[in-house]
Amino acid sequence: MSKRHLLAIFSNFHEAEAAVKELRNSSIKGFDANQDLIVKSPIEHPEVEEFLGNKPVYVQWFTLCGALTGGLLAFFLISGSQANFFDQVKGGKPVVPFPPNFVLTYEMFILGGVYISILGFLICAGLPARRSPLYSSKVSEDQIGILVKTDEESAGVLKGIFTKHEALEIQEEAGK
Amino acid sequence: MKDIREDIAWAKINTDVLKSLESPRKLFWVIIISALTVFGIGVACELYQYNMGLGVANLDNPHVWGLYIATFIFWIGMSHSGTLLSAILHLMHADWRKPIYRFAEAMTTFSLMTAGLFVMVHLGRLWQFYYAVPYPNERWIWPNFQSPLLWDAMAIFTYLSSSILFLYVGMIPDLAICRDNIHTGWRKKLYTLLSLGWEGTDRQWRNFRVTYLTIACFLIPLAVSVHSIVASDFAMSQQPGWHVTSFPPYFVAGALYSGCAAIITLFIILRYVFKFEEYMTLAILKKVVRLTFAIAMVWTYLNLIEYATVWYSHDEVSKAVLIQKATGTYAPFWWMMNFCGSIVPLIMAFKRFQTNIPVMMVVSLLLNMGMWLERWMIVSPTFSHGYYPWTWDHDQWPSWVQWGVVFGSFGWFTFLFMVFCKIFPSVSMYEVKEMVYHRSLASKKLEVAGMQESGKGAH
Amino acid sequence: MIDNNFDRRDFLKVLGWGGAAVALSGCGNTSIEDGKETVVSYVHAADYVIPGISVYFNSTCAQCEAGCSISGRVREGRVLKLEGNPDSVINHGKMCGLGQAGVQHHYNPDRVREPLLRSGDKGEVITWEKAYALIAEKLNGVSGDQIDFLTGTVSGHLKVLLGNYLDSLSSKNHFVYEAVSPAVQRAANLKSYGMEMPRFNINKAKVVVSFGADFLGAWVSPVHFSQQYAEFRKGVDGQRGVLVQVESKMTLTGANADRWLVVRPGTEGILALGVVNALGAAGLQLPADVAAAVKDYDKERVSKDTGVSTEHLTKLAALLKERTPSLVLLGSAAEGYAHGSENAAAINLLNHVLGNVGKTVEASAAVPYPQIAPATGNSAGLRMVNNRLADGQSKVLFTYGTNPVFTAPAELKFKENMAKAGFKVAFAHYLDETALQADLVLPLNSALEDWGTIVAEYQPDGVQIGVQQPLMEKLHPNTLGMGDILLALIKQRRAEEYKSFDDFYSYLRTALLKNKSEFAAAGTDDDVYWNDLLSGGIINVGGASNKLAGKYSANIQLPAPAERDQNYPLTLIPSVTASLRDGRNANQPWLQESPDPLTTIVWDSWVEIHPKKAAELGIVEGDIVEVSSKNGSIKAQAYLFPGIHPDAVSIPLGNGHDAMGRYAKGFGVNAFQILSRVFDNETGELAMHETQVKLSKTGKRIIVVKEEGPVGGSQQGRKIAVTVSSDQVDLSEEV
Amino acid sequence: MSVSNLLENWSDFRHKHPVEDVPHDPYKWAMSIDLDACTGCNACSVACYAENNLPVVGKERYAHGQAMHWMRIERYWPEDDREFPDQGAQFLPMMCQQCEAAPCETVCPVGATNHTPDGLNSQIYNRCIGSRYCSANCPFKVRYFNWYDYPTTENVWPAEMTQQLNPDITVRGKGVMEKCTFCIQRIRVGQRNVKNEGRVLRDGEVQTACQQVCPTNAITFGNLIDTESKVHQQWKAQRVELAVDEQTKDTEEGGSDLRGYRILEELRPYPSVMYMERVRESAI
Repeated sequence: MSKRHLLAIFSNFHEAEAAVKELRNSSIKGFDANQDLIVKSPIEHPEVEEFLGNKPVYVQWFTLCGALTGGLLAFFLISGSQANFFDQVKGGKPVVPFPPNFVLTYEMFILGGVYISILGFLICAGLPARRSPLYSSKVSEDQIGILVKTDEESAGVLKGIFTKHEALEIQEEAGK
Repeated sequence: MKDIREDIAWAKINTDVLKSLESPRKLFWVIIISALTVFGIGVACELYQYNMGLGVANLDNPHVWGLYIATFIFWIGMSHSGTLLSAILHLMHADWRKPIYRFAEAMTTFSLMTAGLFVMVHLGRLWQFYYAVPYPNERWIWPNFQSPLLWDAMAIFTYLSSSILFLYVGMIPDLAICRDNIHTGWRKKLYTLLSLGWEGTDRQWRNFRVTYLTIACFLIPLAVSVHSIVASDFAMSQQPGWHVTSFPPYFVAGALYSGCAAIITLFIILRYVFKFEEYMTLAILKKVVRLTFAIAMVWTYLNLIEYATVWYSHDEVSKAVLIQKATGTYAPFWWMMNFCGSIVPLIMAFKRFQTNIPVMMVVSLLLNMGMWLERWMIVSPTFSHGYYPWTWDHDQWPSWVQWGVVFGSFGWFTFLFMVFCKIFPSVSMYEVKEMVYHRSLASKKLEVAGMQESGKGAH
Repeated sequence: MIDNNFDRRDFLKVLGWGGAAVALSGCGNTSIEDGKETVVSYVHAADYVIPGISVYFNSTCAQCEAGCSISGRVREGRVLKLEGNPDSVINHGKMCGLGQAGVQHHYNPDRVREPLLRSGDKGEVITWEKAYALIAEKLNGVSGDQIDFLTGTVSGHLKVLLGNYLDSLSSKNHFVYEAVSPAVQRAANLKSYGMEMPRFNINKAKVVVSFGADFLGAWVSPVHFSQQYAEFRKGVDGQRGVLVQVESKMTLTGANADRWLVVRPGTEGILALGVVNALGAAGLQLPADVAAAVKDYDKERVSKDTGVSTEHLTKLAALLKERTPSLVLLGSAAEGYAHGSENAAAINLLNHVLGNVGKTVEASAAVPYPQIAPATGNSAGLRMVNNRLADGQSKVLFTYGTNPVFTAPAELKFKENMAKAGFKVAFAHYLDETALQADLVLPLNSALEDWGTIVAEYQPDGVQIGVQQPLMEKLHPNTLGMGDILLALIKQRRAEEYKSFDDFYSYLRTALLKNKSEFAAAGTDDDVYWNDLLSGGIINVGGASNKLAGKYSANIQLPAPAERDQNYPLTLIPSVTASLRDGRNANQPWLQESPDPLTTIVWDSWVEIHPKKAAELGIVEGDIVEVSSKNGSIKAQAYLFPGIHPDAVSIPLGNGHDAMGRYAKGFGVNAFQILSRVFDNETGELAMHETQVKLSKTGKRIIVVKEEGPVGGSQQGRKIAVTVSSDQVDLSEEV
Repeated sequence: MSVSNLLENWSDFRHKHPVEDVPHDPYKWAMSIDLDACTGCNACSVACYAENNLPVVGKERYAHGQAMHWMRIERYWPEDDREFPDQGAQFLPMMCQQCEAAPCETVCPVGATNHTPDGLNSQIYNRCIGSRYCSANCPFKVRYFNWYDYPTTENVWPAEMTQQLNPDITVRGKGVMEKCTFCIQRIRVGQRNVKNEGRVLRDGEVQTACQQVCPTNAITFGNLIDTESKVHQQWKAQRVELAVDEQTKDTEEGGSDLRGYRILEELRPYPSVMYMERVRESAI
């Protein structure tokens, strides 16, 4: 069944919020507010999460894995290489000394954490991405956009809701 | 006095900042050319030194380190303020950081890149620097992971790459703005590529927020560890005047201190060069100045603690180094450092000077000079007056080659920084918008109690 | 030593039987950088040459007159390092820094490489044939009496050949000149002991009192005496030896003394007699004439004259009386005065009084072949040549092994006088100051390329004849050994007699083999003997037995301490340092960069001033001061030195060359130049310590280039170099 | 594989080798220097130049403190305000102390300086990148850095003089740290020679250049493990032990009649060079 994409631009965050709330409360055929609704905003609005429902973020798990891997890798790389570097003794210390190795383990813990967090961010946020055709540069300036995907026939209903909430403009495009 | 006008139109924010990316003023070119000239002098000195050997720097046995290491610490220290503003203040929700943290972070990145140069310049056999890199090789030869210098290298690498990533991630929404507004030439391609297709969707923002917060959390201990490790270069050694327990916190405080002073300097310069008066307001300057003052007092305390512990200990050798600092060849510099580091900042305690731009410019430069001297006074006197009296060497004076490279590094830093400010928005547009938005919400909340409901999500 | 399990005697035998005149064929004067060198220098290497394995050849050190036997490490045809020959009775395998720098003399880039005909400032390279022809031409019509030979110390077969050459010229004018020599002492010793240089057994003495003899540094045979000193410190009968040094300027030996007694310059003899007096007072039986002679030298007077406290005088006498045998040594600091001979006699008297003669002062063996015994040098030789030159009596002057233009006091005007001779020939290693004044400069082989025998003046055990043999092929093809040159010259006169000798090597070999029966078992094959001799590097002959004969003289007329001249209030002490001596080795960079042990100054000259005097004159370290005597002045950096009498200043000798080479030219000042023309009353030797000077500041100040740091010799209370009093240690349990 | 090797030999790598747990065997090179015998004549220093290809840096560089003497003779004066140093000067030959717990080793970023199994503090010239941290952390300041490229510097080694260079060791270029090695080239030759015979080196078979030349035998060098060696006996007689920071001499009640000590022992580098105090006669 063919789908239609709609992008409504609002000048005001409260209008957009009201529109979203209404969309979530309405039951429109071929439109699931949890999946087919995307809010685009120029700044970060923590409230969005609340009215969009609680969507989980998984970046922290990447962070944890990255940090642990980095730390372990560091310790074994360092200790292993110390044990193999002609078994050379330095300054009357053990071949594999703990306190100095801890420093680099710590650094690599952080390095791994940061790198993998970024990787996680890119994965979770779906970046890099092609820009969707329904995009207005106004969204990066001062306006809020609501992008919805719905069945062809429900498009009118949605447009109605947007217009009701004083959308400045509505772009539409056929899609899958 | 408000930190920022709450009624700035968001579109104006975009225009103002984007304007700073275009058609450079004459002053900009003057700065770029002077920076390149100074950098060129440094390069010439380094080439000469590379060809002749480090002897031309007028280092000697046993005075094997000099300005290179001191300036290295200086640049590393400078980098800490970016982290302070972007990470620590971010966690503390101090939103006045928002107009100024971007350039502070850029400063972090570029001062680290400058510091990295000194590691190289300092080496006797620069062409073999890769021996210090732990690359797998068939002979199983590895660097010595016990060496604080190697920790340094690793810490700088971690810090530099993390800072670049942090700067970059935080800049993605702004890059999208650039992409949306600049439609010509290489810039368009650059911004399109770098913005990664950012559209400001809720999913992107959600992950963005968590990631930014996580990295900020990592960056704080990282920054602390980096300067502790730099302190370890000295504290882990056995030398009098270096083997000091309080060095790691002392170095971190010194780093934040010099970084904040540098922020004041650059704040004033950017405000003037790019006409950012609307964003880099005097109210924010005041806050930065107060923060700097607080850190200055922390540093002063740690500095005095260091003297006191040496003075009251029975470590005669360390005491001799301290006395030598205060009375010997280095005395003028040592007293100057204490003056610049502890007395000059007292000016910042006075309200009327806190927003006096010329005064603050001079003060911030003096503070930085004091902090540079501090590093020199840590490195050199110990060599001049170590454990072994026979090898004492009070006459060592850096040659013009050393001075040339040190000055050259300032040219290099300025060049990188100015180029950055022309290519990337040096004021975070989206965050200024957030700041304006939340502040206006809060004001309204005060004015109209009835608007509680609609302001539900506001801070 | 690295023992590579190769018997080097075997190698040398091969060498000998192979009949090779030179040790090994070398790689010539190419360098690795040029890429001209082959890695293994031989297509057909001799059997004894194994690439990468060093062999050792013995020879004799020619850096000073002590005659230490050396062992040169040779690898791939190059001498790398000089070590001591353990079989030598002089140095027992040890070396000094000066000796080791012999390789730098050999490889010196500034050596003369071609015969040079000089006129004005220019030198023209000529062939040896032309040089010899020129000498023959110039000698033609000159009577023997008009030909002078001025040399440094010569001994061995070279001396024989030189004598023969002079004989062939019917000249008797061989003058031996050493700028720094114990000549006064020789004369005094001859009187006191019946020989110029008896044997001094420092190792058998319990107390050594040295009047300015720097036996650890530069006096007579320092390596030998240093070894004796080590034994002396370990002690006789478990009692550690005590060294007392009496001098006005601290020498290296003074720096190692248990008690360093600073005396007013020139009063060493008074102190010696004072000690004799004190010994008498302490109960030592003195001969009547001695007692009478010293009766005026009571402690108070001696203390007043010399500046040594009565307490120290008493302690010294008590120590000498209690611990016997002792030994009293006499050195340059005591003999360098107009009354040097009297000082020397007074000091030698002490040995007699203490009963040391025969115990710690013993007869040395006489060289059984007087013709090879060393012709020892003194400054009288220079004085005579100088007078002859000034009077125009000398028409042709040969110089060898000496640099009089550098070492003669300016007042003698040697350089000007030398120009009066019609023809001057310098046999030289470097274009030094004297060679520059010569008409013909003949390039010599280095000591490591040359053949010869060396007999040292000081013989500690029997007589050791040092054999000098080449350690490698000549570096420069056109240099020649002094022996070879003399042989060529003598053939100009007596071709028949010397025709069987192709070169000095064959002369030497023939001469030594002639005496084979006296050195080796009867019936030893010539070649076997010769090879043994070369591999040993030394010939030890028992030496003719000898007895001490002289007697002390109690008739010693010591002048009262001189009043200070108001205009020239300070005594100049030209000091002889262990490495530079009289300056002939100044072009060896190891020696220039080896810090002076006491001041730690390198590459320069300096003026030592007592800090008290310096404060009085407002002088600080590094001030360029002008030191003026009646005969000129020199400017040098001041160094505040606590080990010097406040009425004296000291400048080291050896630096201040204006020729010679890149490592010598332009460094420091030449203190010889301002010495006054005062001579010892008896021997006529130049009295080196009789120059009175004044100091004036020039207003210039430099940073002294030295090894010590800004706190000088202070340990800042840290436990670095520790001294302990002898009553607080137990040396008996030590290894 | 490094990690499997690491895990298999874990306990070995955790030993405080060799200071405490594992003694050197069969060699531990050490020295003792008798300051009562040392006359300060500098012969050892010159021998070191000859043996180890040390550059003569010239007056100007010497003035800048860039001299390369691995063995330096220090001269100290008494510090009690006496007018004349009437007990002479005190000389001290100072070279790398080959510390057992060497401060220089831990700090080298590339591991160019290490401890060898025979107890030497080795310096790997071609590994050195010239960070000079080792020198910075050396309490004795006995490490010397090649501030210039001496092999190509005018008048350091003119063409003729290159022929004197010892082929057993290198000539160091610019940017490399160097120091006394206890004449490691001699030790290694000696060790290989006796290896063929299936034995260990005997005392005196290997001499350092400075020891060999010393006219007063003030320097003793040898194997501290070998109970027959002179150096072992001297250490034992002075009751000086390697891995402690306080010797019998320091702790004995009422003073000690021993004279062996190590410099800056309180810093615990455990130097391998024992000095014996200079003695001065009390009766004069």
